[in-house]
Amino acid sequence: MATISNKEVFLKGIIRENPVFVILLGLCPTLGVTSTAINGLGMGIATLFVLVMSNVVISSVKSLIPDKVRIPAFIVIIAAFVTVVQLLMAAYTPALNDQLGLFIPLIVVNCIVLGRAEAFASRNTVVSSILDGLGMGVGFTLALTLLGSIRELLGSLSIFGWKFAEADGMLVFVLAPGAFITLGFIIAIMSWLKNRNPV
Amino acid sequence: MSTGLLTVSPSPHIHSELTVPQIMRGVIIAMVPALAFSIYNFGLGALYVTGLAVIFCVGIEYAIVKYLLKKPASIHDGSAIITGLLLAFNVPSNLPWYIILIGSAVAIGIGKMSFGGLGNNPFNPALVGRVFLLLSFPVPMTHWPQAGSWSLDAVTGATPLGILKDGMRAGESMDSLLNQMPSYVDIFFGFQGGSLGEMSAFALLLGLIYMLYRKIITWHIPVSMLLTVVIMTGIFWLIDPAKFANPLFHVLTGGVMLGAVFMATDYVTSPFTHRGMLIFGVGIGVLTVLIRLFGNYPEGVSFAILIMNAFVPMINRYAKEPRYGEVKQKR
Amino acid sequence: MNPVVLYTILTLTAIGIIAAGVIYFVSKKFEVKEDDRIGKVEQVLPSTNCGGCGQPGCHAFATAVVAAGDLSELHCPVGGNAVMKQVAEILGIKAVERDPYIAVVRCSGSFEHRKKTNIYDGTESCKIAAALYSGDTGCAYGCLGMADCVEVCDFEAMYMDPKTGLPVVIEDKCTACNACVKECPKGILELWPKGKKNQRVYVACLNEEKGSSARKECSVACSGCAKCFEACRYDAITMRNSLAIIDPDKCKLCMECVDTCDVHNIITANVTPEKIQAANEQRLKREERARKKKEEEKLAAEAAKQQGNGTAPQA
Amino acid sequence: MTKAMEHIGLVTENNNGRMKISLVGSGCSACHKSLCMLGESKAKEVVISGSSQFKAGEEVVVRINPASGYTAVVLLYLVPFLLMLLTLIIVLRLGYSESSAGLGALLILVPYFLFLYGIRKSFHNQCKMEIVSR
Amino acid sequence: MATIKSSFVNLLVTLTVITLVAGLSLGYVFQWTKEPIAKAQMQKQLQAIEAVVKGYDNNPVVEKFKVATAAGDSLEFFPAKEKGELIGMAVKTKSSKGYSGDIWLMVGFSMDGTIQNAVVIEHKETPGLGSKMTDPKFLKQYMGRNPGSENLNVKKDGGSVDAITGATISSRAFSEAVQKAYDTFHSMSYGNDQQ
Amino acid sequence: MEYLVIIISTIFINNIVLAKFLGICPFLGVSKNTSTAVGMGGAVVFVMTISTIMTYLVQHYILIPLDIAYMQTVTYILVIAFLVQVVEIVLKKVSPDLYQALGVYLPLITTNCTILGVAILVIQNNYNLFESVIFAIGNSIGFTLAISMFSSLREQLDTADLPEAMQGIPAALITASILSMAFMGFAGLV
Amino acid sequence: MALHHKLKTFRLGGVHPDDQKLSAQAPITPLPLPKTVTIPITQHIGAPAKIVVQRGDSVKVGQVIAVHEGFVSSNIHASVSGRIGVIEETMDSSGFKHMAVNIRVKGDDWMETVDRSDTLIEEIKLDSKEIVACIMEAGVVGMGGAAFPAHVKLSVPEGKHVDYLIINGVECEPYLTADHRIMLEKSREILVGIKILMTALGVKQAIIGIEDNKHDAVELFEKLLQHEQGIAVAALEVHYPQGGEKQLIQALLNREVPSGGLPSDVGVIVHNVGTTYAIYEAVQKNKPLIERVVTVTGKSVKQPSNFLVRIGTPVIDLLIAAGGVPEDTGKIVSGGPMMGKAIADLDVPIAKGTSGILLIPKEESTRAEVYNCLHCGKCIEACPMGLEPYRLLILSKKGNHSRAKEEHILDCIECGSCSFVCPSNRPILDYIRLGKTQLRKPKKA
Ligand SMILES: Cc1cc2nc3c(=O)[nH]c(=O)nc-3n(C[C@H](O)[C@H](O)[C@H](O)COP(=O)(O)O)c2cc1C
Ligand SMILES: Cc1cc2nc3c(=O)[nH]c(=O)nc-3n(C[C@H](O)[C@H](O)[C@H](O)COP(=O)(O)O)c2cc1C
Ligand SMILES: Cc1cc2nc3c(=O)[nH]c(=O)nc-3n(C[C@H](O)[C@H](O)[C@H](O)COP(=O)(O)O)c2cc1C
Ligand SMILES: Cc1cc2nc3c(=O)[nH]c(=O)nc-3n(C[C@H](O)[C@H](O)[C@H](O)CO)c2cc1C
Ligand code: SF4
Ligand code: SF4
Ligand code: SF4
Ligand code: SF4
Ligand code: FES
Repeated sequence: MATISNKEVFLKGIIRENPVFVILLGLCPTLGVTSTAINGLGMGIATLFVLVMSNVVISSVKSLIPDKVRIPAFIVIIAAFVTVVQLLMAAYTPALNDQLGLFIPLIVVNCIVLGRAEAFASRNTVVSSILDGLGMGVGFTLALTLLGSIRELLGSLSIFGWKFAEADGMLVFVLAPGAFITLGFIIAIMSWLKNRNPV
Repeated sequence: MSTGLLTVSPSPHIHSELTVPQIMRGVIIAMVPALAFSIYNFGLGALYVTGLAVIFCVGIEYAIVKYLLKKPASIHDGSAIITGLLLAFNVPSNLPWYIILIGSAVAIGIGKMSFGGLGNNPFNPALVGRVFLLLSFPVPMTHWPQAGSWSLDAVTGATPLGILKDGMRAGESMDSLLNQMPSYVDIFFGFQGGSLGEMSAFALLLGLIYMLYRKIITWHIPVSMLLTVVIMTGIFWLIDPAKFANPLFHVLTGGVMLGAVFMATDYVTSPFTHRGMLIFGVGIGVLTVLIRLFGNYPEGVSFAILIMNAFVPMINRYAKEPRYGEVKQKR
Repeated sequence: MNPVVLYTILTLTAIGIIAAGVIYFVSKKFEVKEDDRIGKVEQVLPSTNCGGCGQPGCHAFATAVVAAGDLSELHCPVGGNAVMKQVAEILGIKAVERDPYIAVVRCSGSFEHRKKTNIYDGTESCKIAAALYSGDTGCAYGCLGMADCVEVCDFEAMYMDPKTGLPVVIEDKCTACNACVKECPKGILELWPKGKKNQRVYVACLNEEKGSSARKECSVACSGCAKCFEACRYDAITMRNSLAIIDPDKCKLCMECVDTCDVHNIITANVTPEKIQAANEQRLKREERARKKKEEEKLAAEAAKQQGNGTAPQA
Repeated sequence: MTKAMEHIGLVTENNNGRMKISLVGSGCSACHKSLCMLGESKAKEVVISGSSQFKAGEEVVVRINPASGYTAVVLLYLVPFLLMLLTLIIVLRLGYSESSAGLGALLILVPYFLFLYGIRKSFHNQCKMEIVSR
Repeated sequence: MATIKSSFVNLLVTLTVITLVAGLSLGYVFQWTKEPIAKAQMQKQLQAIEAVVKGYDNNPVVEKFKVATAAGDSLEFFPAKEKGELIGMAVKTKSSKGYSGDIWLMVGFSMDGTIQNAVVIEHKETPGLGSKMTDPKFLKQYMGRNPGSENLNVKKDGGSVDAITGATISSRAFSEAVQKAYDTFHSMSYGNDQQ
Repeated sequence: MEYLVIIISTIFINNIVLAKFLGICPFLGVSKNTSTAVGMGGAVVFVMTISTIMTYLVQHYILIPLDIAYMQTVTYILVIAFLVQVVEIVLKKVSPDLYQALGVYLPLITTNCTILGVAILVIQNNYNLFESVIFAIGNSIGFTLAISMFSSLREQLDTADLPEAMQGIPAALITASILSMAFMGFAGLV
Repeated sequence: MALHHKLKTFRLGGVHPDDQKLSAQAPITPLPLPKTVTIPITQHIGAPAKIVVQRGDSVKVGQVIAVHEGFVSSNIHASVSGRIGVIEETMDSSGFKHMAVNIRVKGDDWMETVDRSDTLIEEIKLDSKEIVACIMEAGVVGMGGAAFPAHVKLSVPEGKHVDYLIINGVECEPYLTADHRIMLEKSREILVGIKILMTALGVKQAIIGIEDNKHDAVELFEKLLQHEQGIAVAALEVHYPQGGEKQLIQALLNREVPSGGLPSDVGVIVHNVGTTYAIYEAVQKNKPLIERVVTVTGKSVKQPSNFLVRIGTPVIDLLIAAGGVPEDTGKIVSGGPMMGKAIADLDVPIAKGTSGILLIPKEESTRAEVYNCLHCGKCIEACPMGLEPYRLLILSKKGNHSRAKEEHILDCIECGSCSFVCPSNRPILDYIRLGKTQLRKPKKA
C-alpha cells in the first residue's frame, strides 16, 4: 500500500469504499434493523464505537500479538467492546436496545469489524486506524440511516419518528422484503451512477 | 440473371407460424371472457381498474426501456398488456388509481424489467405486483365490492374464502358459514365477491380451452394444479368436514382457477418440460391448500405460485425428459 | 475482588487458554498458508482479470507466480514490463523483460475493396458465419466484419469502423491480452511487437489465393507478386502460398518494402509519410545503383568480353 | 447426476508426484473482501499423489465425482449430527438431566470419529481426485 | 508486523493476558452499569404501570406477585397502594392470538374491576396495521369500562369494541388479553363489589 | 407437535435468511452451484447443532450459575470459534480423504452470524435443550432451503441479460425480496 | 407385407412443417448436358479424393478423375466427357471453397465398361466382398444428405451383428420429391438394390420406410413385395424429422441408437432409396455415381421439376430448365428448407449429396425479429433427440462448451426443429452448431 493521506483514509469509507453499498459487508444488521431511521442510526453508532475502539486497541497492541493468535485475540477484543456497548445501551438507551435486540451482539461477527481489524488496524498506526475506523463507521452509519430513512419514509410516511402524513405508507417497506428491495435499488443506483461517470 | 444478392443464413430456412406477439395476442383473447364477465358483474369499476392497469403497465415498460435501458422498444410483444390485465384481474374492482399505479410500477419495474424484461424474470410480474400491494395496502386489497354492484363506491365485503376463514376464527360452524355463501352454480358462473377476474370459473375455463386449442399452453400445469387442490382439500374434508370445506368449494372460489389458467402457465416463470410442469402444478396445489387451510391468509394461490416460481430453475435442472437413446441404454 | 469480576476473568481466561492451545495445535498441524506474497503481487497487478496471462484471473496469476518462483513463463501483458518488474521485486527474483505487443488487423478488404456477393442473415457473429460458409464476399480469408473481436475486448480497445467494416485497434488501449486473437475465427488479428517508437510494419492480408483470383475478389488482396520480398534487405519477408509474410523479429523498420506494394497492403503504424518516402527514395536509389552497377557490370563484362576478344590474342 | 465437479487449481508444490494444489476461487479466497471468518481457511488446498507431470505454478483442473462429495458430507456431517440427535433423545428419554444429555451428545462423537479414523483407509479409493490439465 | 514468535508459551501468555485484561475491564464495566440497567428495567415497568393506574405511592414493581390463570399459566400483578391501602391493580397479561407473535399488555384495574387504562408493552404485529392498537383512539374504547359487565369483544364477535380497520385479528387478541387479565383479577375475588 | 411448530416456523415463517436477516453474506455470496448449496446444508446442520448444544451448556452450567450471563457474547463467540477449529482438525485427522473431497465439494463452510444468532436466540426464547436443538435444525434447514433455492435462481439470472446496473448483488437482492414476500404467505401457518 | 393399420412414428419430439411437395407429380427428366461441369473432390464425408488428372487431359464419362485416399473417402468420376480445365479452389454447395476439377464438355462419350441399357438385371452374381469393392469403385456415397461413403457403411466392423436393413424412403423435408420420384419410377431397380445390400450385409430382413404423404409409393411397393420374403414396406406418419436415421430406426424397430453410437450398434444399417438405386446401377450395370435426381422447387418456381443431373452441373442450368429464376427469389437453398444450405451464388455445382434446389421468395428469406427466450419449452418438445436446445444455445453462446457437452450437444442431429418452432425466433441451431464445431476443433496448445 502506498502512502495514503489521513484524510483519504477517513474519507474512503464514506463513499468509495462504503462498507454497505460498495464492499457489501455486514449486510445482516444492515437489513435487519433499518425499519426506521432511528434504528439505523443507533445501530450505526454502536458499530462505529466498536469499530473505532477495537481498531485503536488492536493497532496499539499489534506488535505484541503473535501471528497465530491474531484472530482469536482480535475476537476477544472486539467481543469485549461489543459487550460494553450492550451494557451501555441496556443502561442508557433501553428502548433502542430492545429494538435492535439480537443485532447488537451480532456486531461481533460483523464482517466489517473483523475485516477492518485484520486488514487495516493490524498493519497501521493508531492514528490512521482510528481514522479508518471512523471513516468506515461513519460510512456504515450513514448507509444504515439512509436505508432506515427511506424505509421509514415509504413504509410509514414518517421520518425519525415524525409522521408527516396521516395515511398509511407502503407497509411492505417496513417488512423484510422492503429491506431487500431498498438495498437492492440503492446499490443498483450507485452502480448506475458509477457507470455513467466513471471516476 | 438473379435478382440482386442472395441471402445466406444457416438452416432451417422456414419457421412455424407461432411467434411471440401472436402467442401474447392469443392469451389476451383468452382473457376476454373473464374480463367481459367482470365488467358485467362490477360495471365501470372493473373497466376503470383494468384500463388503468394496462395503460400503466405498458407505459411504464415503454418508459423504462426508452429512458433507462435505452434499448429498442419492446412493448409491441404484448406481454406488458397481459401483465396489466392479470394485475387488474387480481385486485378488487374499486382500487384507487394510485395503488394501481404502484402495483403496475412494481410488477413491471421490479418484477420484470429489473431482470431484463420479457423472458428473464424469475417471478410472475403480475403476482409480484399483486403480492406487493397485498402486503403494502392490506385494507384496500382485502375489501371487495359485492358482485352485481355497479357503482364505483359500492358496498364492500369479503370473498367466500374470507368469510370462511374469519368465521372459522370467530368459531362459527362450517355449515352455517357455507349457508351464507352463494350457490355453487352461482359461484361457478361467477356471482360471488372477489377480485376482478377470478370470479367466474366458467369464463376462465373458456379461456383455458381456447389456449389449449391454439396450442399456446399444454394441459400439464392447470390439470395437475387443480387436481392437487381437489385431492388435498378432499382428504382434509373427508377427515373433518366440520373444519374443512369441500373440494368443490375450494376449486371454484378464490384465485385457484385464475392461477391455474393464466398465472401458473406463464411460460417464463414455469418449467420447461412436461415433467417439470407436473411437479410445478402439484407444488402450487399443495402450497395453496396449506396456506388456505392453515395460514393467516384466506387465499394462497399468489404466494404458492411465487414460491414455486423460485423452484423453477431447480425443477428445470432435475426434471428432464429422457433423451433419445437414454432409456434403452439403461436397460 | 468482586466475585463477578473474578468469575468473568476466570471463565474468559480458561476459554482463552484452551483456545490458545487448540489454535497452536491447528497452526502446527493444519495450516493452509496463503503466502502473503500472493496478496502483495496481486496488489501490483492490474486487477482486470482478463486472462491475458493465460491464468483465469489476477489472483490465480499471483498464486501461480509465487508458486513458480520464476518469471520466465509468466507474464502479465496488461501490466507489461513495469508491473512485472514490481512483481519480480516483491519475489526477489529476476525480472524477465518482454517486448510489448499489440494486436494488428491483418485484413484491409474494406467495403469499397470487396464487393458483397451475398447477404448474410444469420446470427450476427463471425464465428457462426464462419461455420456456415466462406463469407459474404468472394474472399474466403478476409474479415467477416461482425465484431466478435470487438465484443470480446475487455479494454474497449477496439471498434468497428463503419466506413470500412473492419475492426480498428486503439493503440493506447490495447493491452495485448490476446483475447481478440483467440476469438477471431479467421485469424485476422495477430499480436505484433509494438515496435520501436511504436512503429511497425505488417501485411494486412491473409489471402493465399493466386494473384489473379485473389484480386478478383478483393482489389487490395496480396497477389504474391513478391516485390516487397525483393525489396527487403534483411530477409524479413518470405513468400508462402502467394502471400508475403513479414517476420517481425527480423524486420528492421527500414520501410523500404512499403511503397513497393501495388495495392498498399503493407501497413505501417506511426510512421510519417516522409519516412516512407525517404525510405522509398533510398530504395529507388539503391535499386538504381544496383541497376547501374549491374549494367555497369554487364557493360564491364561485355567490355571485358570484347576486350578479351580483342586483346586475348595479343596476350 | 454423473457430472464431475471441477475446480480450477494451481499446483503449488510437487514433491515427486505428491502435489499440493491450491484451489482457486474456492472458499473465501474468491472474495477477499470478506473475512467471514473464524476457522475458515483462506484458500483450500488438496494433496493429490500420483501423476507428476505438472509442475509448480501450473494451472490444472481438479475433478472429483460429486458422489464422493456427498459421501463426505454424509459421513463427516450428517451421520455425526444424527448420532448427536439420537443420543440427546435417548438420554433425555431415560430421564437424565439436560447437562448429561448435552455432554453425552457431544461425547458420542468421540467414538464415532475414532471409528472413522479406524476405517479411514477405506475411503482412499472412493474419493479419487483426478487432475486434468487445462 | 507481528514481532512476537508463535511459540506455545508466547501464545499462551498473550491470550491469557488479553483475556485477563478484557475480563477485568468487562467485569468493572458490568459493575458500573449494573445499577443503571436494573433501573432502566424497573423504569420500563413502572412507566407502563403509571400509565394504567393512578394515584399510588408505593413501588408496585417491588410488591409484584404472580397469580395463576384458569388456563394454567400465570400473570404478574402489580398492586398499587396509597398509604398501604390497595387502590388498584396493574396486570401484565398476554395473548397468543395476535397476527404474529404474542402481545403483552399492561391493564390497570380499579378495585371495582373497571379498566383505568391499558397499554401495549410488547407486540410483533404489523407496523401500521396491528400496531395501531397502541393508538389512544383504539385504547380509549376500553377505558372506564368493566369487562365483568360489558362485552368488550370486537363487534364482529358480538362485542362493543370497534376493531382496527384491517386488523380484526390484533383487536380480537387485545380483547382476549384484557378479558384474561380481568378474569384472573376477578378470580382473586377483587372487583366483586361491582355486582 | 410443539417441535413441529418450531420446525415449520423456523423453515417457512421466520426463515432465518428471508425473515430474520441472518446469514445474508453467504446467502449473497454463495456459489452458483446448486448441488454444492444443498451439500452445504449437511454441514450447516452439524455445525449449528453442535454449537447450539455447546453454547446451551455454557449458558446454563457456567454463565447462569456464576451470574455472569452478560458475558454471553464474548464466551459464545469464543466457544464457537474454538469449536469450528476443533471440528476442522478432527475431520482432517479422522479422514484425510473425505476431508479433501469435502474441500473440493464445498467452496465455503459455515461460520457466520447464523451460528451465533441461533445460539443467542435459543436463550432469548427460553428453550430447553431439546427445543434448542430442534430450533437449530429448523434454522439450518431453513438456511439450506433459502440458499439452494437462491443458488439455482442465480444460475438462471446469470443467463439473462440483466440491465447493467442490476447485475450481481442488486438483482440478487430483488430476488431475495420477492422470495421473502412469497414466504410471507406462510404467515400464521402453525 | 404392409404394416399400416396404425401409422408408426418416432417417440420424441418432431414438428409438422407444411409439406409443400410441389413437384411430386413431375416425372424425372434428364437435364440437357451442361457446357461445363465443376466437380469438387470433397463431396463426401471423409478425406478428399486425390486428383489423378491434369489440366488439358481428355476424359470420358465414368472415368476416374480422383481416387479415394484412405478407407473413409470416395472415388470421383468424370460425369461428362471432354477436356479438363482449371483445377482450383471453388465455392461448392457446402459454402466453402474446395478443390474442384473443371471439365469442358465435348460430346457424350462413355466408358465402355458401363452398361447403359435400361434392362433390369435381377440376378446378383457377386458375393458380399465383391459387392462392397464394386460400390467403393463406383464412388457411391449416401444420397440422403450425409454423403457418407456407402462402402464404409457396408463394412460392418467385427463384433457387431447387423440384422436389419432399413431403406429410407421417408423424405421428410418439405418440398423435396427426388426420392419419391425414384421410388415410383425405379421401384424394381430399388428392389434389386435392396437385395444386393442384403447380400452384402448378410441380413435377412429389410424394411422400406415411407411417409404416408407418398401413399402411391407405399402402395406400389406393397404390390411388388407381395411375393418377396424378408422385405417389407412400412407407411409412417408424416412427422419431421422421421428421415433422420435414428428416428427412423426408432419408429420402425423401436430401437434407440445409444448416444455417440451408430445404427450398427443396434444391428441396423440405413440407406436412402437413391443410394440403393445408385448401388443397383453400380453393381449390376457397372455405372459409377455420376448423376443423381435433383428436385428444383419453390413457391414461385414456374415448373417445379425433378431432374436427372450430371454431378458438377452448375445450379443455374437447373434453374433455367425449370423456367428461370423468378424475380422475387431471395434465397436459394441446396437441399430442403429444414436442413439445406443456403448457397451464395448460382454457379455452385450439384454434388453427389444435393437432393434439391429450393428457391425461397424474398419475403420469406429473412429471419424475423428475435426475442428473449420465453421458456416456453417448445424447443424441448420439438427436439427429436430429447435435448434441451434452449440450454445448449446459452451454453454455447457463453462459450461453456464442456457443460454443453455434458448436456449432450453432440447428440444433436441438426434437424432444425428447435429453431423452427421457437416463437422467439431464437437462432438455436446456429449456436448449437457453433458449440459442436468448437468441441470438435482440436484444442489449441
Ligand atoms: C402484510 C399484512 C399484515 C397484516 N397484519 C395484520 C395485523 O397485524 N393484525 C391484523 O389483525 N390483521 C393483519 N392483517 C390483515 C389480515 O390478514 C386480515 O385482513 C384480517 O382478517 C383483517 O380483517 P378485517 O378487515 O375484518 O379487520 C395483515 C394483512 C397483511 C396483508
Ligand atoms: C460469506 C461469503 C461472501 C461472499 N461474497 C462474495 C461477493 O460479495 N462477491 C463475490 O464475487 N464473491 C463472493 N463470495 C465468493 C463466492 O462464494 C463464490 O466463490 C463465487 O460466487 C464463485 O462461485 P461460482 O464458482 O459458483 O461462480 C463470497 C463467499 C462467502 C463465503
Ligand atoms: C434431420 C434429418 C433428416 C433426414 N431426413 C432424411 C430423409 O428424409 N430421407 C433420407 O433418405 N435421409 C434423411 N436423412 C439422412 C439419414 O439420417 C441417413 O443419413 C440416410 O438415410 C442414410 O442413407 P444414405 O447413407 O444412403 O444417405 C436425414 C437426416 C437427418 C439428420
Ligand atoms: C400462457 C401465458 C401466461 C402468462 N401469464 C402471465 C402472468 O401470469 N403474469 C404476467 O405478468 N404475465 C403473464 N404472461 C405474459 C408474459 O409471459 C410475462 O409478462 C412475462 O413473465 C414477462 O417476462 C403470460 C404469457 C403467456 C403466454
Ligand atoms: S477480425 Fe475476425 S472477429 Fe473481428 S470482425 Fe473480422 S472476422 Fe470478425
Ligand atoms: S485489442 Fe485484442 S489484444 Fe488488444 S486489448 Fe483488445 S482484445 Fe486484447
Ligand atoms: S437441431 Fe438439434 S437440438 Fe434442435 S431439435 Fe434438432 S436435434 Fe434437437
Ligand atoms: S422454443 Fe425458443 S422461446 Fe421456447 S424455450 Fe426454446 S428457445 Fe426458449
Ligand atoms: S453473514 Fe451476517 S453479517 Fe455477514
